[in-house]
Amino acid sequence: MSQGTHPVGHRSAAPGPLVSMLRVRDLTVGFGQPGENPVVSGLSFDIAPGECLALVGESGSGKSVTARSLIGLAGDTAWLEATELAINGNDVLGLTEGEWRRRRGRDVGLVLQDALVSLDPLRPIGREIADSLRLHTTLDRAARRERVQDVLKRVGLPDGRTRVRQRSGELSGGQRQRALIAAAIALDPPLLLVDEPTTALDVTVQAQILELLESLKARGTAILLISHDLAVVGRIADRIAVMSAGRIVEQGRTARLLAAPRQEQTRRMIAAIPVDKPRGTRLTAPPAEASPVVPVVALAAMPAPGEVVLETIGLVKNFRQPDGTVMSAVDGISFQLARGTTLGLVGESGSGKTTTARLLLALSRPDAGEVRVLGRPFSAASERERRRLRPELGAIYQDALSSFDPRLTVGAVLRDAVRGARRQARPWFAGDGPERPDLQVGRTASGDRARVLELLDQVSLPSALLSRRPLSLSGGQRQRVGIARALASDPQILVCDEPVSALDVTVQAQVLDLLDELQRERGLSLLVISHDLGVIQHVSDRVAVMLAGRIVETGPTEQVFGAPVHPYTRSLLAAVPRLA
Amino acid sequence: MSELEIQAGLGRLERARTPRRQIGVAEALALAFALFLVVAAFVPSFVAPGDPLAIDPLSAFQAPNPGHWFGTDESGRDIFTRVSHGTGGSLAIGTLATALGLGLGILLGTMAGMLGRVVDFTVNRFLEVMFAFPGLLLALLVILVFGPGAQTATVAVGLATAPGYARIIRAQLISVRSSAFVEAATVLGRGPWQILWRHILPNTLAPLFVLGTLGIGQAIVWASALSYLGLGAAPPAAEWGAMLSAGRTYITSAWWMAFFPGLFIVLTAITATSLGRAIERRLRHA
Amino acid sequence: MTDAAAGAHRPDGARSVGPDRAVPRRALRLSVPALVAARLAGAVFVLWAVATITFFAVRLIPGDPAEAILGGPGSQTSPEALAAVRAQYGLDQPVLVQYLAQLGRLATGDFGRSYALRQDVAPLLVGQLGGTLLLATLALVVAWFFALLLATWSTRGDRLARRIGSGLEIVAAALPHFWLATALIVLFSVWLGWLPPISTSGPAGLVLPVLTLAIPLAGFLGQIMRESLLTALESPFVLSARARGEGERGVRWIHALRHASLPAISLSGWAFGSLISGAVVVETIFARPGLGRTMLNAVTVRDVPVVIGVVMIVAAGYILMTVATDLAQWIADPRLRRR
Amino acid sequence: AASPDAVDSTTPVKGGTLTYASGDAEPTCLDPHVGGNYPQALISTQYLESLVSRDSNGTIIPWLAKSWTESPDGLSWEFTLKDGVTFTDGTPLNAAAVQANIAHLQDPETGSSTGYLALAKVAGTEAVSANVVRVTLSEPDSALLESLTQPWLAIESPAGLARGVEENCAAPVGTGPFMVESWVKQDSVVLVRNPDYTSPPADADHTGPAYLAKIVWRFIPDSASRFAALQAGDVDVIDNAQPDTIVQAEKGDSIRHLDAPRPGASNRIELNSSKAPFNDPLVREAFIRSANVDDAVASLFQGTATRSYSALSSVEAAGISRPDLFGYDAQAAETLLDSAGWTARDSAGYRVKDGARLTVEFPVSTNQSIPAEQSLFEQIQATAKKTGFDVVLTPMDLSSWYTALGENAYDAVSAPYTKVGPDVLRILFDSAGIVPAPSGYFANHAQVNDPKVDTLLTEATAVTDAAKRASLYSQAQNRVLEGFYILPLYDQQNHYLLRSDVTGARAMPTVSTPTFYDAWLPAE
Ligand SMILES: Nc1ncnc2c1ncn2[C@@H]1O[C@H](COP(=O)(O)OP(=O)(O)OP(=O)(O)O)[C@@H](O)[C@H]1O
Ligand SMILES: Nc1ncnc2c1ncn2[C@@H]1O[C@H](COP(=O)(O)OP(=O)(O)OP(=O)(O)O)[C@@H](O)[C@H]1O
Ligand SMILES: [Mg+2]
Ligand SMILES: [Mg+2]
Repeated sequence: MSQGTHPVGHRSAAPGPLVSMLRVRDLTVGFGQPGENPVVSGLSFDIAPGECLALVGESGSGKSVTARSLIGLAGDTAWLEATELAINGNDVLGLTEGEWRRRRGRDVGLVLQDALVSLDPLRPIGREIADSLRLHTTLDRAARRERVQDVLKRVGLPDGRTRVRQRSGELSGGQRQRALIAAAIALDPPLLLVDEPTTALDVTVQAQILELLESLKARGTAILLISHDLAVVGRIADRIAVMSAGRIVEQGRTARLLAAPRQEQTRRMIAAIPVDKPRGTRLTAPPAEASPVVPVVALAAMPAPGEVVLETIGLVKNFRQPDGTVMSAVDGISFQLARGTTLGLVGESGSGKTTTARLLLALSRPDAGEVRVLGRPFSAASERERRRLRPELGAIYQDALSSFDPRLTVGAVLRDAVRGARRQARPWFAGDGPERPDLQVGRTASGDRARVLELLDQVSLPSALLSRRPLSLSGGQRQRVGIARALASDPQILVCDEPVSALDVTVQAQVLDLLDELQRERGLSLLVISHDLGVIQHVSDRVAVMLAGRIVETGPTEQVFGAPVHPYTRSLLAAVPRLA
Repeated sequence: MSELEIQAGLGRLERARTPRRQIGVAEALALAFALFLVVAAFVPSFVAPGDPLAIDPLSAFQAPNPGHWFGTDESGRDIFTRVSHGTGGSLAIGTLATALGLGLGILLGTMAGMLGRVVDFTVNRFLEVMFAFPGLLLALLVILVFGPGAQTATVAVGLATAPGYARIIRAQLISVRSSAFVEAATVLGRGPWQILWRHILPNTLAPLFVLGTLGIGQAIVWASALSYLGLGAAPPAAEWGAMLSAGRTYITSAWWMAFFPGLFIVLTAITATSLGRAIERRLRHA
Repeated sequence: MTDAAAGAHRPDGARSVGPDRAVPRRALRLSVPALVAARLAGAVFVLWAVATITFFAVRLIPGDPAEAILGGPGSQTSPEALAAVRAQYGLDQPVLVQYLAQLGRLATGDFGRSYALRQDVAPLLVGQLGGTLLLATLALVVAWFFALLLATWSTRGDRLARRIGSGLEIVAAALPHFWLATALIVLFSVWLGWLPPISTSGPAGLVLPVLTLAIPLAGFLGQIMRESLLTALESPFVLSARARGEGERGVRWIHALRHASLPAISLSGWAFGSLISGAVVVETIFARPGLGRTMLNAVTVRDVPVVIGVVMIVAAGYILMTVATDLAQWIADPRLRRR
Repeated sequence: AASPDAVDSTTPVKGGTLTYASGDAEPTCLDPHVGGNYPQALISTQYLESLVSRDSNGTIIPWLAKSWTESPDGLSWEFTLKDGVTFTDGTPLNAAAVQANIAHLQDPETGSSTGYLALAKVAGTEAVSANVVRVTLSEPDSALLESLTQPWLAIESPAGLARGVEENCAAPVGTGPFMVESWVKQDSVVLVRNPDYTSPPADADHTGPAYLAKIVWRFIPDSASRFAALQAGDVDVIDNAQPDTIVQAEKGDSIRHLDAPRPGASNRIELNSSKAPFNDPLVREAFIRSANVDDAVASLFQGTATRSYSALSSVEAAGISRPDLFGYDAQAAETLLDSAGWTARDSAGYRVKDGARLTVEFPVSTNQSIPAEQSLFEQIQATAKKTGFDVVLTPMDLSSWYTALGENAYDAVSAPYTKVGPDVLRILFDSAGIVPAPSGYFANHAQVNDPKVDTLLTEATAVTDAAKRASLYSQAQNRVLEGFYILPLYDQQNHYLLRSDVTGARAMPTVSTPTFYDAWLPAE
């Protein structure tokens, strides 16, 4: 294709001989001193027109850096080496900034990872989308406007007249993602780099985005799709490249790679996908045993479901909105959690899950209805009375970091929790509830320390972490500390609000396995809240599906997932990405 | 909004951008100057052995020279000696005014942040009213009532800065109080007093150190402004603002008389700002 | 894993986006009419409170106001004259009556009569207002200009430029008006002889006063703009724009500077107050007529009606300024309009 | 620099605007009858005129009155007014006008202080004819003519006065060479030429209207700004010039210095003899001997002021000077204090007696003392400390200062007093001046309560014979000086700096205010 002009709709004709739209050989990128500490090393791959290559790998493996390097935006401090780097047959190694600028948006488009903040919140999206037209074409205003309408229609955001005047803040997450893609494809670049286009989205929206990418592929655009989630990309990628620590460890056609992974890393990633993995299946390889799957034994070890430990009756929570109207975030929710079982609460963003969790933990007061813990009134009690029941109710949060006092070390956090638990082990409850010998251990400082170490051990963390602050820990480690803290009072119930959604799939797998293990060992009752159907399906005995503050469907997991009744549940399930 | 709130906000903003780092050149200089100020404040004769009030009419109006680094004033007093000996007074005014402002700020801020909606509302309205008096105007009003002088200037500056402190403290308190870790402590069954003591107070008060540092520089500048307007400390006291004000009369013939006291005011303000920011960074990264 | 990396996968996308968090800002969450009504009520309240505080504070001033009216202490006043003045100014009434009368007068825009200047306060202050407003407005504009210039320059180049920029800003922000004015006069009037050291009728006389007020303010605004400019320049939406082929200039002017100016806009209410404080000093040094100098003079001769008048006008100005600031923010930042 | 009276010989140019920058406070009223302070005198000299004036030799000369006679008993004076003089509002100057002015000054409603005091002995007025006015006195007043030269007793249009205090304050109407055109508060007063001017004083250089078309009278309180403005050419004349700027100006050619010390009292420190420690003459003398004034004046005023050893200004012919009494002698001071019983010293080195420190409370009015003078006090403080005096300088605004004085809460104070003629001695040292007026004001700050002095001063006012009068005043002065009630410093400083292209400006020999009647600027 010629360099200068760039006719619209250029790829309607079938691609001739198999040319490579993107050709990368031995790409090495790093930051700081050239040659030192590369974060991407020796990457080689090709993408043909109309082909989709998926780059997958855990967080920090260098996927985004690769994408940015391919468009010349690795950053001021970055250095880059490659034996070959060609887009559409043109060498782009060593282009000046000016030359790059002329190519960006025209020869290659990039859709950034953070869709929600990748559109200028102060500019109407119409302008953002028209940017590349303004920069690379001589089209006048009216023509540009027309093109923008076209593109919006293609990404499924019609009624453009008003749409173009909206700003990113007025759009939902999915709409923003589509607007961002629209901005990238406004000039129909033959190569599109898409970085994590679905991470922040609900399953249903996620499905729509993937569809959109497929349609682009059909038009002949070469796509580099980046994700940490194999299940997502499995659907549209022609080939998959698995990255780990800056290198491609395995590359191959999608079906082949998923069916017969050759590398350990790939196998681990596939195993970590919770979707369709039965309850009790380990998502990570157990440290000792070789066999990864021990479902039957695990299930057998589960304590028999017993009495109801946590119960909500007609919970309602209303919020007054800025415009004065009242909206019900939680609108009459009733469910029961039986001892030793897991209840999964699933729903899309904004359906009221977190609000429910806060009501359960009595962090906010219900406008109607009641929460009962171990058969006693909880939400209706005074905070003084409630405090006696609190040790029975642990909580794990999505954002573990902010749930720790920034001044305290891990050791201090856990010591606080242990001491608090001990203080609340009052006599009146001793005869009332189950025996709590563990709480009587260590009325002394050394006893506390022993208990802290025991907790760390339970969540498989080394004691070296005790003097660190949560800020300096990895996400998985933080979440484990959070779990250890919740376990300090040896609770009977754990409320987990999005316990893994901030985590990488592989780390997510570790945490889910840990929760599962703890449940088996201690007969914990779990309430797991998530927007991720895969996670819910994997961990729950029973499932409740929330929509706009109500539970629209509830039942045993197999039943809800196997034979959904409510249309909303069905649409949710249909959208869940699965491995082929 | 007050200068203090802006400074504090900037410190936080900068912290978000700047990763942890070693002591920079600027910080080292600020630290050195701060050290000098402290020594000069407590043992002025160590820095400048002379008598700040000793006159020598025959060597008046000398430009800076090896014998008098900063020159001499109209009565032949050595300006370096006076500036050094004035450090104590100027810092005292700055510190006391800051202490007063901070104290009032803590009182108001804590009341607003802890005592429920009615108090919060009342205090907030009160602060709004105070903010409608630009700082110097409020200080002038105080001086109008209590008459000029160093003490009044201190009180005036303290009162004028208090609303800024109060608002920062209130905001900090509210943000800490509604933070996830306080909720987590509630879920762990911690009582309100325990939470207050263990989490809310330490996290609210830690930034006060930073505020105080930033505030001292600001208070010194304000007090000097009042002295400059003839409403603060009186000559021949070796107070920087008063010296500057006196020196301004001779600005066309003896620029050094106004320049050096002014320089010390500016340097002190810069030092306080840099140190405040540095402490803020360090606190966050500790 | 760093803090930022952890945030990357949050489904709610709740990552802090720099510029708008830069400086605490009052949330604007009401609809426009409700907002206007609330603001109006707030303004009336603040004015009332300011008047009340000033009225009672002024009662604490030692000395007999009647004597002040008759030419200040040291003048030869007869008891009859004092009594006559007390009656004329209502000073013989109970405090509460005087207070209510004062409120009543203020409500009708009657600020009373100056003790020292023998003139009605309202026309006097209206006459002085223009000078101060001109000074403050010009200073604000010039400060914005300097701040923008410095912020854009220092974020363009290398680390050194950044250091120099931030150093200049910190120094500028720390410069007290009274010292800066002196330095400017010595430099530009005495040594170089370029500019008049006092206000003259021509525009040249405005240069130094405006610079005196603008430089420290520019220091503050510049620091804020530079930090938020840097944050904006590193934000994903700027990277997106670059990925579309946007050049350096486009990135700055179309995206980053707008974000950088938001926190600075929100500071303009504060800037107004600081400019008024500065005006007290600047108007005295440069012999400019204006509210600041009037206030200072009134304070030194205890001219109570003028003090109350200035305080009321400044408070009203401050309120107007905060409303204007909010409005400007509301216009500049569409994110405030939804919610 | 050229000497002020070296008038250029070229022909005066008509027209032009002169800008005057005053460092004094802006008057609150442009009518000097109301109140009556120096800032008012400065500006009103340009548009108001008095009945008589004084030449540089101290002789009373005609102005609005072309002649006058005194009755033998000294209780009645007749003034014959110039013919054909009209006020700028068209009102004719006549006997009735003078009567109206005296009545205005004596009316308590006017609130005159200086003029009111000067007319204390005036019992009544009478129009002898249209052009002759008779003033009757309750007792003889040898200072009457001197008083009448002062701008605070200038004659204004009766129609103008009738407009009421408010309007008259904004724009008084006189017979002077200029008229008040407008007044922007806190900024400037604009004066324009009176085209029909006919009444210059006898010592003026020309007749007819003034040369200048306009005077812009600005208020620039900051001395540095004021001088910088003069240097920059933004203003033509400044007053209250600081010593250092005078020295600086005298080095070049572009600025001229006009030194015009004020009449009346010299600048002095008054020692409060009514209470300890200065009720003891030995301690007063010790203080005076311990103060090194000469060195201070030399360093601070850099040659622009001369040391005074007199109670009166050097422009007053009646003043006597006693250098023998006021020399610096630390040794003598020590001896004096020892003999006064202040023998012990405390840890800080101050003298103590009966457990009390030898403290001198010295309130300083910041409005009335120029910075150099405040520095002078600081230097006196420093030298007196060596002898063992603890001088506590307290700068105060005017009203606090008056309050401190009224409460007798001072041991030493310096207060300027400007008045034409030696009669000022009576105001300053007559025991009647100790009793405060209803407002708390009094002028005898040294609280000299000496019947001998009182008698001498009372006699002097009643004597018309010049030689007799001079002798009485000199006796009184000697008594005061020998009693060590005051420490004379120097003349009341009054320095003007003019751009050298301003020709013909001079200071009135009355109270040394500048007059621009003869002044002109070169053509553009
Ligand atoms: N500008 C930069 N300077 C220094 N290091 C960087 C920079 N950008 C990225 N890195 C480092 O490069 C590595 C790869 O980062 P990259 O963003 O490509 O990961 P990723 O695979 O996209 O991860 P994620 O799934 O979390 O998005 C990380 O260790 C990161 O810290
Ligand atoms: N404190 C509050 N004030 C006003 N509205 C609120 C408040 N908390 C939640 N809401 C609203 O209630 C609704 C439910 O919020 P909630 O956080 O429970 O949803 P969620 O299901 O947890 O969503 P997500 O998956 O995004 O976390 C949302 O529309 C939210 O805006
Ligand atoms: Mg990435
Ligand atoms: Mg949620």
